[in-house]
Amino acid sequence: MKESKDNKCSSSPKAKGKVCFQVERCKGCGFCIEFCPVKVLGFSKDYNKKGYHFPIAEHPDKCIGCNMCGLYCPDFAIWGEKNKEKE
Amino acid sequence: MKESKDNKCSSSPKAKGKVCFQVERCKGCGFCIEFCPVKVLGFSKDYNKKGYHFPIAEHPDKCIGCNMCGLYCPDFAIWGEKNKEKE
Amino acid sequence: MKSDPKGVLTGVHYIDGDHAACEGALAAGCRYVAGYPITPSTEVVERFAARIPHVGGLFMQMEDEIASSIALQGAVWGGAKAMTVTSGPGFSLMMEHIGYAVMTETPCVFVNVQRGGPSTGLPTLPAQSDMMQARWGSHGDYEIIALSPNSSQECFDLMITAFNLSERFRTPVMFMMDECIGHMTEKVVIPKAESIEIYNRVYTKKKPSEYKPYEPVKDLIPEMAEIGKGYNFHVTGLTHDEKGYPAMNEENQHKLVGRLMDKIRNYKDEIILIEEDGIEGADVVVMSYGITSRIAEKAMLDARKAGIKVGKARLKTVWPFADEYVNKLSKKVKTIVVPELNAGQIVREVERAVQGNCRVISVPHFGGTVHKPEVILAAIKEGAQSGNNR
Amino acid sequence: MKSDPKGVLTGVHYIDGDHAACEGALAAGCRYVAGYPITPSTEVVERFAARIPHVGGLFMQMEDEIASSIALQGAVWGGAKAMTVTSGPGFSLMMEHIGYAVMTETPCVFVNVQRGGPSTGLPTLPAQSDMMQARWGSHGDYEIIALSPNSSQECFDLMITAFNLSERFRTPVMFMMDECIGHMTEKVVIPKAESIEIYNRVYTKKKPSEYKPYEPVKDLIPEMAEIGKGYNFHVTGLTHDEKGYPAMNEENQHKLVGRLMDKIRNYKDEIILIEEDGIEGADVVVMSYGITSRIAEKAMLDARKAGIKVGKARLKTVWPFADEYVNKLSKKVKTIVVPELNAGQIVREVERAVQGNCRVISVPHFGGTVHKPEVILAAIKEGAQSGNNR
Amino acid sequence: MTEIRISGYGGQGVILSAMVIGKAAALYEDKFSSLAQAFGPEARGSSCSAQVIVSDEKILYPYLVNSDILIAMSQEAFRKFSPELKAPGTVVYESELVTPEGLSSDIKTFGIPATRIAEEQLGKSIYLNIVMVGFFTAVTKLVSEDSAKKSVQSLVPGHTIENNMKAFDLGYAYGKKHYA
Amino acid sequence: MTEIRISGYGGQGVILSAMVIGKAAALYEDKFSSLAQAFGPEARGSSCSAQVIVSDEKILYPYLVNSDILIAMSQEAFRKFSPELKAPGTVVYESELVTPEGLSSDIKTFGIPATRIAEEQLGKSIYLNIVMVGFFTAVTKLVSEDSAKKSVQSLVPGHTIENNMKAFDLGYAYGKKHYA
Amino acid sequence: METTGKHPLNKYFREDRMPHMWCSGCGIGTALNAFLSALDKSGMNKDNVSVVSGIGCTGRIAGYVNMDSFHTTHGRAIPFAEGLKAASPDTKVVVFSGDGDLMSIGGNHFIQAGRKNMDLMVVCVNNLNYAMTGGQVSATTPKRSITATAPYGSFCEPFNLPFLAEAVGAVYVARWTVYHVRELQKAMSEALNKKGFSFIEVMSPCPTLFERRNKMGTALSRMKFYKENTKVEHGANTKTTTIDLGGPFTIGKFVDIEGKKTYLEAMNSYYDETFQSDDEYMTYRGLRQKYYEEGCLND
Amino acid sequence: METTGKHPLNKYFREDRMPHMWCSGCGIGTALNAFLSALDKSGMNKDNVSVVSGIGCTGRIAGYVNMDSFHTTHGRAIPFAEGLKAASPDTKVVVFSGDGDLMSIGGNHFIQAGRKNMDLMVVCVNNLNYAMTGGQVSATTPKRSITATAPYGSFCEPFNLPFLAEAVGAVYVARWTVYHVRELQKAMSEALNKKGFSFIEVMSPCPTLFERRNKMGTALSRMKFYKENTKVEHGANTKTTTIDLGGPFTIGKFVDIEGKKTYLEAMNSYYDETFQSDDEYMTYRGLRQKYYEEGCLND
Ligand SMILES: Cc1ncc(C[n+]2csc(CCOP(=O)(O)OP(=O)(O)O)c2C)c(N)n1
Ligand SMILES: Cc1ncc(C[n+]2csc(CCOP(=O)(O)OP(=O)(O)O)c2C)c(N)n1
Ligand code: SF4
Ligand code: SF4
Ligand code: SF4
Ligand code: SF4
Ligand code: SF4
Ligand code: SF4
Ligand SMILES: [Mg+2]
Ligand SMILES: [Mg+2]
Repeated sequence: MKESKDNKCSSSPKAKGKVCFQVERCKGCGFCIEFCPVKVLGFSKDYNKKGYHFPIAEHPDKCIGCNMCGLYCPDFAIWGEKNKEKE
Repeated sequence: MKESKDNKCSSSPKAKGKVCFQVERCKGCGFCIEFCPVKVLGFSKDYNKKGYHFPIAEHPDKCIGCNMCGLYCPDFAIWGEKNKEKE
Repeated sequence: MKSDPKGVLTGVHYIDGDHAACEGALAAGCRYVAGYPITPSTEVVERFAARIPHVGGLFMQMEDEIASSIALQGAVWGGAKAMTVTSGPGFSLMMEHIGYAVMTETPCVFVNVQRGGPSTGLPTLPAQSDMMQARWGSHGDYEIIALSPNSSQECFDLMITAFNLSERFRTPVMFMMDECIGHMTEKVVIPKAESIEIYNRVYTKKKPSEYKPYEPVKDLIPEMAEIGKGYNFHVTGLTHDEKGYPAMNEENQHKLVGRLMDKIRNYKDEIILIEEDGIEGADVVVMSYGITSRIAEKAMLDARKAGIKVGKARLKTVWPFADEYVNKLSKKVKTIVVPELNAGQIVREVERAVQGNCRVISVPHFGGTVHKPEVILAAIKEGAQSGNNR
Repeated sequence: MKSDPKGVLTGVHYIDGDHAACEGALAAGCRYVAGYPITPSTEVVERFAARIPHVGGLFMQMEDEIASSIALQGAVWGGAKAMTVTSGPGFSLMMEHIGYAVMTETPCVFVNVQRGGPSTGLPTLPAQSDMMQARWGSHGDYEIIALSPNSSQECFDLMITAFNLSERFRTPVMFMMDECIGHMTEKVVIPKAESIEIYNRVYTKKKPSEYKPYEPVKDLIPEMAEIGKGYNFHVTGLTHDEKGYPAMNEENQHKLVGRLMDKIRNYKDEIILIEEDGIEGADVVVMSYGITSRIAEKAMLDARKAGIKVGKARLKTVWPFADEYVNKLSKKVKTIVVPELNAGQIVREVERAVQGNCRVISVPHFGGTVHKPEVILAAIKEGAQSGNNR
Repeated sequence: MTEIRISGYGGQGVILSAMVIGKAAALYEDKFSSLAQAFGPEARGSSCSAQVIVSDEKILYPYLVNSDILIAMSQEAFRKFSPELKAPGTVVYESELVTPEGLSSDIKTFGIPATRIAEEQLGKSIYLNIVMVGFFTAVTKLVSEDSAKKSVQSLVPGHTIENNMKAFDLGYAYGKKHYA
Repeated sequence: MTEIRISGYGGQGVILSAMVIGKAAALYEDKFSSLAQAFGPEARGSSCSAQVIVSDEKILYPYLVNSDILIAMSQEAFRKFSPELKAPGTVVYESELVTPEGLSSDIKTFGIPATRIAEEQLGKSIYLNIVMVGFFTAVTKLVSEDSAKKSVQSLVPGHTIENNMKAFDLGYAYGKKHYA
Repeated sequence: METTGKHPLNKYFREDRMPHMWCSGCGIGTALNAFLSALDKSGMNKDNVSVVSGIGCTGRIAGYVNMDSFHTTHGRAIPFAEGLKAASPDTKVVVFSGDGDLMSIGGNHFIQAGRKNMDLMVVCVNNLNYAMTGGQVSATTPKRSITATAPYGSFCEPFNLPFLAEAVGAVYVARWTVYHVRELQKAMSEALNKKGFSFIEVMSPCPTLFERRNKMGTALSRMKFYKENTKVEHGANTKTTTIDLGGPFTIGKFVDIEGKKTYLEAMNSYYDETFQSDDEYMTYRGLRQKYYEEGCLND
Repeated sequence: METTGKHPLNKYFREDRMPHMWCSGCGIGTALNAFLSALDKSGMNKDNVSVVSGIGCTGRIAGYVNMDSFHTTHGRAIPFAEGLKAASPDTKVVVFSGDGDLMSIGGNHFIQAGRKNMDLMVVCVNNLNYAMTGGQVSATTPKRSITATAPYGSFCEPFNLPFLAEAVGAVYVARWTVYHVRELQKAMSEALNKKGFSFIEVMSPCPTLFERRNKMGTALSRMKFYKENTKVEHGANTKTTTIDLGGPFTIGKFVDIEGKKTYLEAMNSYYDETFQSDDEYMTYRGLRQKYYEEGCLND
């Protein structure tokens, strides 16, 4: 199985959680951005290889790791995690 | 079309109606006999060509020509008619 | 009889085979389609759905292909010219009712835009692998008519022929396209209505008392009665007598099924359409149909450039198969080359008809795309060298 | 592997072909039937429904033949040996899923007790007119195995072969009976379980990480994985690669469909069963199958009495067709006589294989009863007189 | 080879009698036998028939061509099937339901009031078919008494074996008595 | 014979541009032309392409073998289809979405910022495909301006004809200006 | 006794095919009788009525009625009828078939035609089994019933047909038994005069198979059972109209809705609204030759 | 930004087949996401869960889940699943398919499986059209919707799926939209733990076809629409759960019945009752090799 190497996570020491991305899977629907309860996310200026703008953590410190983004994403391109140490 | 020549009707001068038979169609289910409201009918001792006992008018004078027998018969082998002159 | 101008989109168009087939049907007088979407045939019904409210008629999308394949027959008995349209998996579902149409002598057209199989296979890619199914897919003995166009233009033209043959012989006609033809856009010239010949349904003029629905009247074919006119006719898929009544015994079976087959077999000359080129004096003849015939033609032209005496015989009518034609041909040539977009289906018929008289080279291809012309060319070359009575 | 004694009704019985076929299936290890009643096949499922609670397994009467023909495949993937049973109209409805079984390499058995067709035809009377349908009825290219028993005993014996072949080659097997065989009661000897050879499913022993569901392992055949064991395998009717994933292009089509056909074509010798008698030195050979082979045998015996050198070649395996066998035969005899309870189906294959080497006489019959022996005898006589290289 | 037509109307147990005869020959004697039913949906509820062929050789042709023996349990059946009888031939009939008529002289006839016997001696007319079989066995000797009885035993439901055996014996005895 | 690949991503109107070119050649010039679409459900929402063949003779082989001209409206499409280009050959590309790279020297390239032109001059980026067609017409001269315009007119919905004609003209003019 | 004329319904059936194939006491004949009587009373011209059947004992009805009649394939009477009606909207199209045909194999056609409110009168003779093939379990067979393919008794819930018919949108739903000849005749009359998808379930004995296997006696005793064990409840909640083996059940007219547009009415009114001119859309009236004759077909 | 592990659901789908084929904003991905999340939370061993799909965009789900999975034929996921479940009763069998697949061509299988209470979890992604083939009208398409085969708008009543599911006897019926991810996940969890015929309708945008043709904007705007135009009403009367084009609709858990025997439970209990000894009937447990191994197969 091909292991994606493009996973990235936000890491803000203050944040309750972090949000992770596998941008090459993203198709730019914007669900994650719209439905993040604390508005952590915004669109990148860049395109991924498929030509879509993907989400980036514009306010990583706000992230509560609730994984709403992860639940909404139709493409399994994003997910949130709670920061253990923060709780 | 083959015209059946075996039609027979009861004819009782006193009766309100008459009951008619096309016995070769009969399969002897007994519906007509059972459900004649005034119990005009009974089974013949004879068999028709198919080997069934068919109904006969045992009490033709009672017949009211209501055609219940006709409505029940699954084989279109019997029917009742009102006697015009009697009404 | 001429075509009803309402359905004829006279003019020059740039449309694909699916659209052209739809226009052909409309020009032929088809006013009812029962269908169910399936790639790569869907465009035919989509166009019909868009066109028919303006022409006067109905498109009914049914719940499945089974319903489609019988609703269309209901419509025919109700007075319509009708077709249904599908591809492989849907065609498989229609098999029972192709038999019903044969048995009840219901004139109608089944369109199959072939894609790669078996099963779901290659939904969007071409094949010609339902050709034997078109002949043998329903249970029981029967003959069938199957036509195969090789261009958008012919999707139009031959569709009219399909409807005409269906009415002429009171039989379902299989219109066997393929994904490539269905989805290839080309110029299509649609003539004026008055120059389109239509074979209209023959309704009996007899009185009801004299009429027998399944009594052969002309060329072994019974006349239809119009619904609602007091004929009180009966239609059944059971073996029936001339009255149309169930009559289930060997004798009636022999009479009925024999007639159903003969009414096609005896009129092969009228039904079989073959496009020939350079047959006289040819060493090799390429026999093909549908999209493959275009690649075959290219290969033929290349072979001629290489000095080979090669001709073509393109089957516009695939069924009934041109046995006699092929048999005659086999006595004149070294080799018959049969490229098909399948594992070798019609080539079996060629082999059967050839009876060892000449060599037969099958050029199979499982589909997904078309042949490379070089492959057919190689077969032609091989056929030109060897061959003749082995 | 030996048969599971639970399903084996060891003893001597007086039962008809339908019942015997059911017992054959039980002896073969069949423990799941999805079916739908239809004359003249219904007795098979009726017996199964009565027997299976005691044997351990399931009969599920589905809502139609379509559901039956796919439920049985679900059961196979769930671990069962399974069959479905039908006749003409139902067989037509199963066509889509015969293709699915081919494509997904699902071992299973389809029983067709043939009756007169086309359409509803002659529901209670015999025919052999679905023989070509068994080969060609589903869309796309494929090869199929079809067996045809000619007695109650053989309904039992050959059914075991059918299941064994289906497992051996991971392919659906068509068990082509006819109404006459299905409804004729005769003596049937059912042996002890330990003397019944069973070919059991080959489940992979590989680790999930090493396993590819459609990678040919032996004789072009991939191994199955058991459900629920972590193989996480995928099954699709789309053209797929060795992982079982959809892979829709010419290359995979070629590889997959080619292999599916070759896994049968290359093992014809193992699959084709022919019963011969008096072939050596014969002028005429009668080639037949199913019920017709019994009438043919009677005609043969009569012909021998009349001094004709006649042999028989009875096809227990009708598909794949014995091309090579027939071709060889055609070089040794004057005439091959092919009586069938249809308009002439398998005779086409004979003609194809014969390639003009000898005469072929078709003795068709549209069904409703069997041939008169005299008719076949007349053909034998004719064949003995004329024939050989025409 | 002996070709036998067993006929009557639906509900008389025609098929079972045929099964008994066929099975007796095939399993309990050293013979071949095959049984074919006449099917046909148009036949619902009317006459019913079966064909049994008994032979010393393998049976190839599955249908009866001309019957050597006709077992008739209804007049309609008799009328329908007597023309197919060979001469010489045999008719075994239910004597209160069938009046043999129009037969050529070399056809032997054996009658038994099987329905009445069944009704009077066993309390149920449904055993008439096995009475007929017992009678048939006695008068035709096509299969042995022993084989026929084994066959009856193997074919009828457990709780009816006793009565069926009695029925057979009654028919058999009647045959022995009247046609010995 | 000229083989043309038109490519981009879904929603750019790739098929319509192909239709315009093909129809112009087939109906409004004395040529043969055929158009084939690349189908495939895996392609949902990703790249999209069409093939047009223009020829003086009847077209037999339905697919493009090697393209003479590649119209590329996305980088992905360019990457996918540039390898099939003949040399010499031509690339017509949307210059803000595509950067031609790795081409052999005998391939001519013509770029136009069609999306921006459409957006800025017509208010809607969806006209980019017709801008591309106008530009293509100007730089390749495969079909005449007149034929191409007739074709556009016949293919776009009535209420968009005006804008589409403008789009064509903009593209055409851009071509004439920059590559005349 | 005097010799007299014909059975009053003679002209409605094919006399030359009598006697019909059904067994003694089979309820199908009585159901047909009720239909023909209703038709006779309706004053409709029978030439404008077509009967479409599937395959089964009930399916043979099409072969006996002296009307344009279609004996189609198993389960497919409804879609055939849909096509027939579509092409010839003036024809009253009556689907007459069995429970197996309409509700087992044909279930999807039934629910989809109901959903679309196809203008069909559907009569289902429910004899609780597949009779023609020898009495197998059907989608209406009550639990515990013995049938040929459920030899130890069925253990599946059967459909409650009036409920299903109502659920899919039938505008008329009634259930009667063949004992209730007058009511059945009336229901048939009502359905004959109803536009849209109407449904009548006719409970009917199959003495040869179902009643025999389930030890329910003769057809006649079953008729008496119907008489004694049914409760007429017009407008009953169809959730309550289930049928248990040997148990009492509810009969009556359950649904009778007015004003719901049929498929073709919905199409015509929708298109009339959508398209402005007659040029774009002419009200659809059918495809029989006569429409063409009036129109532009140069015939 | 730090590099990290995998998507928490990675093991549930075939990573080597990602990205999947669905369009940007297609709701099928989110529906699958909810299912996999529920499965993850359930603690079930995914090896004991099988996914069966028909053909369609939704049907492709079977190809993406990393479980034993079956991409069957169009409309036939349910009967395949019935066979699978019958042979392997320990497997949790989940049917995941589209509205066209399950409710148009597959309608009969749906109602019959519901009637028999087959132990299947059926998830229908309802995007109101046949997406895979280019967006044609389906049995759930609301009136007036534009589709490829109803280019001027549909004029037929669509099915109200929760109502139909309840009518045929489903023991669990819920409807959510892909906007309602948490609730949807919960419903999936409940259905995963439910025995018998359970049904979840997932309303989902098909932005490429349905929303585009009907000028409903992007997938995102459709998600917002779902948010604003749905009313949660658990236990709602399913007669009221109809869906109009562009109108508000009801969502929630409508049916959740306990104690109804599944097909196999009914069979086992009926046969256990009918047959006296183990010799006559052994409780049926399936046909997977392991049962044989324990038993008498001399393997
Ligand atoms: C495709 C197909 N499958 C099966 C059959 C066999 N068949 C004929 S009638 C019938 C069932 C009839 O049952 P029902 O509709 O209830 O009618 P009934 O005979 O009870 O009146 C079946 C299964 C068939 N003719 N065609
Ligand atoms: C027998 C058959 N008929 C038709 C098709 C074509 N087909 C494939 S998917 C589909 C409809 C899919 O619609 P739906 O189930 O709603 O799934 P969606 O694509 O909307 O998710 C159709 C008609 C087919 N594959 N097989
Ligand atoms: S929800 Fe997923 S696909 Fe959509 S924008 Fe966010 S990461 Fe991309
Ligand atoms: S995990 Fe929650 S808070 Fe963090 S980005 Fe995702 S949705 Fe927003
Ligand atoms: S109802 Fe008819 S068939 Fe029955 S007994 Fe009376 S006349 Fe005979
Ligand atoms: S007409 Fe009425 S009263 Fe007279 S016999 Fe018939 S049912 Fe009895
Ligand atoms: S079998 Fe049953 S339904 Fe068929 S005719 Fe006889 S009684 Fe009627
Ligand atoms: S076409 Fe529609 S359903 Fe299919 S993947 Fe695209 S958005 Fe999803
Ligand atoms: Mg029934
Ligand atoms: Mg959908």
